Amino acid sequence: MALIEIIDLAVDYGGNRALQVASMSLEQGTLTGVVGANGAGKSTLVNALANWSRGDPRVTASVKLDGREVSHMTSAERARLGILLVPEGRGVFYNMTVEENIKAVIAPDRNSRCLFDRQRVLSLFPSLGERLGHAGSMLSGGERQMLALARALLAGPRVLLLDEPSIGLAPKVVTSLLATVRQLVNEGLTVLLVEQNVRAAIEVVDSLYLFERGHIVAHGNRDDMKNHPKLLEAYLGEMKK
Amino acid sequence: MNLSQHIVNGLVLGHAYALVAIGWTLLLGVARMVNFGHGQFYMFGAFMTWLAVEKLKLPYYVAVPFSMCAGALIGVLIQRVMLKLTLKQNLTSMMMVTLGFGLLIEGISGLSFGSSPLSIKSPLNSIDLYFGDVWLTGRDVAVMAVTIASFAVLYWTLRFTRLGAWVRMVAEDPKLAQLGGLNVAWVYLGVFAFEGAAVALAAAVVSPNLPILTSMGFEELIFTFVVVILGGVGSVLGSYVAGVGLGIFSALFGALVSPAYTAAAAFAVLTAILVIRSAGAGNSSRGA
Amino acid sequence: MTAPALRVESLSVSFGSLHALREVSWECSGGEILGLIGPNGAGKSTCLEAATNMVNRRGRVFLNGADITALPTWELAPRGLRRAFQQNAFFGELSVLENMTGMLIRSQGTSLFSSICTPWVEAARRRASEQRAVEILERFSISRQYHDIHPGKIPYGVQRLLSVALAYADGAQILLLDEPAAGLGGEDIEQLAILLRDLRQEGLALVLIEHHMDLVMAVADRIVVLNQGSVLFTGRPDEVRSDARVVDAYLGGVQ
Amino acid sequence: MHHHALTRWFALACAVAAGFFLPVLLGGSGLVYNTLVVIAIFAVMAYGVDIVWSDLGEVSLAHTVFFAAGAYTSAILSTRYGVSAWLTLPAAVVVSVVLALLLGLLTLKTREFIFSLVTYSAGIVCLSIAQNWQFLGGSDGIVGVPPLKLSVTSGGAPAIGNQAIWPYAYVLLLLTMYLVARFRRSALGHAALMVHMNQRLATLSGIDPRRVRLKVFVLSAGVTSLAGWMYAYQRSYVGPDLFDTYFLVLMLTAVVLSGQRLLIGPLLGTALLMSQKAFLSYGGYFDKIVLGCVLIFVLAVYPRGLIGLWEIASGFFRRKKTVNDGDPTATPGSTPSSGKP
Amino acid sequence: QQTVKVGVIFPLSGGSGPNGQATVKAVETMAAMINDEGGVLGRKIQLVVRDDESTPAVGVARANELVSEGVAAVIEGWNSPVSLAMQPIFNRANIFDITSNAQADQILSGEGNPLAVRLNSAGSLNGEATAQFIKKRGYKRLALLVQNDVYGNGGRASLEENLKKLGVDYTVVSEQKFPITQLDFRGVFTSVRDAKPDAVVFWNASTATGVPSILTQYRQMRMDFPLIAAAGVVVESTIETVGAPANGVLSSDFYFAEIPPFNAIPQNNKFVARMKQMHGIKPDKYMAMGALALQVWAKAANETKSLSKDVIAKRIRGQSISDTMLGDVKFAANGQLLAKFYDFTARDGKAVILDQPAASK
Ligand SMILES: Nc1ncnc2c1ncn2[C@@H]1O[C@H](COP(=O)(O)OP(=O)(O)OP(=O)(O)O)[C@@H](O)[C@H]1O
Ligand SMILES: Nc1ncnc2c1ncn2[C@@H]1O[C@H](COP(=O)(O)OP(=O)(O)OP(=O)(O)O)[C@@H](O)[C@H]1O
Ligand SMILES: [Mg+2]
Ligand SMILES: [Mg+2]
Repeated sequence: MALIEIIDLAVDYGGNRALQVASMSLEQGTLTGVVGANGAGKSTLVNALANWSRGDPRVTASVKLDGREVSHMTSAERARLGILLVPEGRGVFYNMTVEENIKAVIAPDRNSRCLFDRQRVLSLFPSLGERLGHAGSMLSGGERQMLALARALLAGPRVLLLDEPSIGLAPKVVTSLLATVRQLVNEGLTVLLVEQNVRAAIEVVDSLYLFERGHIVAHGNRDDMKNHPKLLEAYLGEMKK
Repeated sequence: MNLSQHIVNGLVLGHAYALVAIGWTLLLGVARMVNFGHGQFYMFGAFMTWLAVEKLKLPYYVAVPFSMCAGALIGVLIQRVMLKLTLKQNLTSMMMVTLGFGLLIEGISGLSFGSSPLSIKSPLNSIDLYFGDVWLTGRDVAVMAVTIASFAVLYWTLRFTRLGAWVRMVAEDPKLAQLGGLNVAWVYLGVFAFEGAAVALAAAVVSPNLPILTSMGFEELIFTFVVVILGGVGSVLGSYVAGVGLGIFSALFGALVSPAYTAAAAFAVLTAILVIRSAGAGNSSRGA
Repeated sequence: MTAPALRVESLSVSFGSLHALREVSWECSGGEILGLIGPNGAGKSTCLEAATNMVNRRGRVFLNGADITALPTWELAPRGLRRAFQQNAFFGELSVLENMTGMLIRSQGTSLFSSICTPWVEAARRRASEQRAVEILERFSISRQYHDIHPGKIPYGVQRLLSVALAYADGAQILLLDEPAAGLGGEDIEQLAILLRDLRQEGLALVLIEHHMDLVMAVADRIVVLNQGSVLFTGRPDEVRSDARVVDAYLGGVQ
Repeated sequence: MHHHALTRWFALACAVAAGFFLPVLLGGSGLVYNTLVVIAIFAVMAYGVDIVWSDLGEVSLAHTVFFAAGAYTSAILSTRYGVSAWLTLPAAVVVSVVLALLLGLLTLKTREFIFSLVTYSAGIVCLSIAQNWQFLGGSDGIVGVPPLKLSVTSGGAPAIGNQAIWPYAYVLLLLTMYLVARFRRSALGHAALMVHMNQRLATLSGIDPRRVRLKVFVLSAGVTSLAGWMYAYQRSYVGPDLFDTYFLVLMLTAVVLSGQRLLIGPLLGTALLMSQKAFLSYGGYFDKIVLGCVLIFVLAVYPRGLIGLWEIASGFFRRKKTVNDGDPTATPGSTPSSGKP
Repeated sequence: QQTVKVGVIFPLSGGSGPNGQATVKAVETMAAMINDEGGVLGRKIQLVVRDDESTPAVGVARANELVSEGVAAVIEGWNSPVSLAMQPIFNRANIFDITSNAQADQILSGEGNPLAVRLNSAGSLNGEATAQFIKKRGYKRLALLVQNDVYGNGGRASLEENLKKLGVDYTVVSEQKFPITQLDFRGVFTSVRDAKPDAVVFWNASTATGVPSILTQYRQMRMDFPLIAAAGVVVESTIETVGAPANGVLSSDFYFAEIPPFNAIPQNNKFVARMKQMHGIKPDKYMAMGALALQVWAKAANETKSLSKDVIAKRIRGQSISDTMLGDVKFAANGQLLAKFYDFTARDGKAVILDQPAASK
């Protein structure tokens, strides 16, 4: 059965509906992609799964983590269960050093889940190892994304929700980052990946959802989606000179 | 003149300042919160001690933890009421709400304890120690010892345990801290419990030997403010040094110039230091 | 030939021990889009900080040939040198429209004195500047539905456009943009590209920091590649793609 | 639309007229007059703080100094040199503006708590100067300030007693409110707000933050000194207590009580506080409890309390605000603008 | 038959609250006594009590309340600034206003109230009493602890003036100024000890906290120079509340409840008895001044058959009133009560008169 099951998810911001999903599910050990134009509701989706937001949305949904209802739980409780979100934008603490950012992570309740320890993570992101003493505010965009990801991994994820991790990253870093994510998935992690950079994302995902104005308009495994007309014209096409 | 005695007086005074301010050090310095009821917390702690000693007939050494518990309780209570505000991290209204609680505490204790001065009988007060021509009481020694101990504990906790990191996470970005699985509300409550207990401890140790009034407390707030900011917001050791420095300055200024203008002089110096320091701070980029 | 709109000469910035910029020089003329790319932490944003005198830096900055190194930041906007931040920066509690009118006060605001003595004049000027603000916003295709809500609550794509619009405000000669396309996708990028092109048409000098290669390659006339604080390469887009060092340091893999 | 504007002006006019006759409507007893006069004066005092706090986002604790400066200036000039009120007015303003200029330059680079603390220490220092300088009457202050005499002709009766002062106080209040309203419409007002919400962006739009801060601070000092000027005549005694926490707490609470950047706010706050003290006061402790509870309730339990009520009552005093806007006391800029790295 | 309203304004809360409350009790007692004897102009006295919170602004508000209440006279005055702020209001409202305790000279300057009357002795009177005291005991090297405000500095000035007048060749070996808020005098005493004075004189108006602190800390630090409280600083109640540490403190004052010659004054004995019966406390000088204020006003009113401010004020200022708590009392032309001082000290928690009248007026 699916690790995460979402039924009748609806999110409103001050009365107007931002997201409406009848049902969606994530299989254990798969990498699911979510793409869509700006304002399509991608962040809203992952935030809703973590029951988290910087705004104040009204969320109604039934979310199950392998069979267990978690809808009533706060974001903190869900995090401790292993539903870990790496949010859009600011994901690290600026006033704390990389070292402290890492140290402050709350290890999971059940060690069985903890497939990442400090060494492991630092070997994944060597550039962090070199900057342990630097304050989060001093990191450049890329370094921050890595740190955010590292914190999520250390917290012992069962499901990892990545909201546009590639933003502001150099193309080279993007490819390696996505490669890393793919590798983690192959090791049994479950990941929901929100991406604008479809061309890069489509290479690594197992299946892909396409959102428009808060609704799923297309869904399928990688190969089907690769030549899905909507994607082709909006995202995978060449840019006009 | 007996300089050494003046310096000892200064040391005692300074440690008292530092001890009263330790709660705020954590509050403003680390957790980015404020409590303008601080002075009334102090007053409350003192009267709890008095209550325990004079009315409940508890020994002084039991009265101290008693008033600490009372202080912690008040702290938690207040934080609970304004949790929403705290989560918004809206310092301005936090300031006014805590001010409100201060007034409330003062009003209630005024009605219940009256406005006559009371005094706490502490066995430490009757212990006199003489080193050459320098004189100090057991209470003075206690003040210094407790201060040093408390600062050591706080410093160690913030530096070497996760607690410190958590408090700072919450201080910087509560929303993000939640994503780390942290129960933000608990951290806030904890911080205020510490503030309450710490200031009560300060009151219990410092206030014996001086008359206590329900209307006192304002100076405590101000000097706390001075100590924390002078020490450089966020630095525990800084606060300690600032407190002791302030004490010695006051004592020596009182001895060499005049006790009449100590406060004014202290604030003048403070202004100078702050202005110079902030003038140094250039425009920092990043994280607009 | 006339002096370039903006020229920076051997800019150096260091944060403590870290040298974020080392002797970086480049120039950008009117009607040109200069792409500024490079790995994360290469010093691109710092370049803009330095050019607009928002960090302590060494080196010199020239505006149309005039040395403006010593000018404080707030003197630059009136001279037509404007920029947008990598981080979305707005006046959080003001509506989108008020954000824009705010950026216009230097030219369209009313002095306290005349606001007191001749309120009707103030009212007229206010209406005028709101009119102007609406025009600017719509020119940057920020539709009216967003004008009255907080910037934080409009879709991210629109937010990026807004920060470009705020930077441009009532006209600029040189516009420095820091990753305007970050987090944009599909149509939004197309739209941005169009916008950039016709700003260039106007004769603006545009400096564009971007990690979004499609965009840069599509619109940039020249590209400067920074790496570890110093210039690695300068040239036309097609040259950049084929330069081994750039591919190795930045683009990576197969492009 | 246009018709609407017309009705607004009409309503405004009515409100102003009603305000003037308020003491009569309330029975016109000496107590009523006194209360309303001090409300008017203290409100003016509070507006000074309001400008700095709401628009510049800094909490100045030095405004008691400007208040006292205004009062002392007019007291000294009128008692010792028999200067007329027409001249003490500008003198009072000038003195406090100069003080503000000095303090403003001093605190130019300080922010938030540092700013508050420095301004507070300025207050302390000035207090102890006032207490010790015989020229300022020392700790006992200056007695025998003559009643306010603002007749245009050389003749005309002095305003003895609150009933006579009321018209002046009321006019002063109206002028102040007009000034504040116009300030918020002026370039300076907008600039202040921008510097407050996002200094970097403001700077890039061509605003010099320090100039703005200084200007606004000085302006606010001038406003507050007006209150001091009239208070000296109304109380006819000026003492170091003017620097005291009583006035400090009063102006701060008055501003925060009914939310910020709301023109009527400080007046509303002052009115509430003073009326409570005057009409349902049961001694110092009780008043403290009441004030405390009000603060807690308004801010913590029901943040949109007074504002909410006020909005229901009427909307048109309000500065143009945006739709579905957060709670009024929220410090602008504290809301993280949704940013991606 | 209606009553005569008399306003009473003292600090009832905050630091000086206790003094104010006690003084009000004394006034109530006196009101009861007067009412038993037929009241004023055949009408009963009804007190209207208000709390000035030691804050001029509040005092002013309260004063206006009393005016609206239509009081015939007002007894006020603990903190000088508060009195100074309230005077003009009663003056404008043409209400007779008598200041019981506040000591500022300006109260009698006539600017706030041309017809002021004040009971508690102030400035020069106290200075003279203390000077006499010092002369008699031949202290030469003086250490002066001066509360740094008009009260303290003024008192100190008039002391030196009077010492010179009396031809005492003294030297001030140590002068310590301190703010009224000061509670910790260790530094001060440390300096004083170095100066080795014959005697230490101190002025401190904070009777509730400051004075007890000085007395206790002085003993605690084992200071063994004679400690002289300037006239009027230490009263019986202070001695009794402070207890043992107060023993040995020297001062002079002009009212004591139960020691000769005061226990020979019938009115005083009645008052003290009634005070104990009504409130169970022994009145001290401050309380007595409150009561005396009411008594003096009542007598003047009854004699002149009038409640008019001018009439009563004229009857009191520069005149004498007979058969009061202090026997027959004289008033100076400026409205100041002229009192007779007695030197006293504290022995096992009680005030003891040392010898016969010091300053005789
Ligand atoms: N805090 C908020 N208040 C009001 N509306 C909001 C808020 N946050 C998002 N919205 C609205 O919800 C819709 C979906 O926003 P969301 O951020 O999920 O889009 P997205 O797919 O993540 O876009 P992007 O790719 O730019 O991140 C948008 O129309 C946006 O305007
Ligand atoms: N205020 C600062 N204090 C200390 N170091 C800083 C500061 N700002 C930037 N840096 C460092 O300077 C280097 C350059 O930063 P910069 O932001 O210019 O990189 P960038 O090229 O913009 O990277 P990105 O493409 O990720 O935004 C980085 O290594 C960063 O850590
Ligand atoms: Mg998003
Ligand atoms: Mg950058």
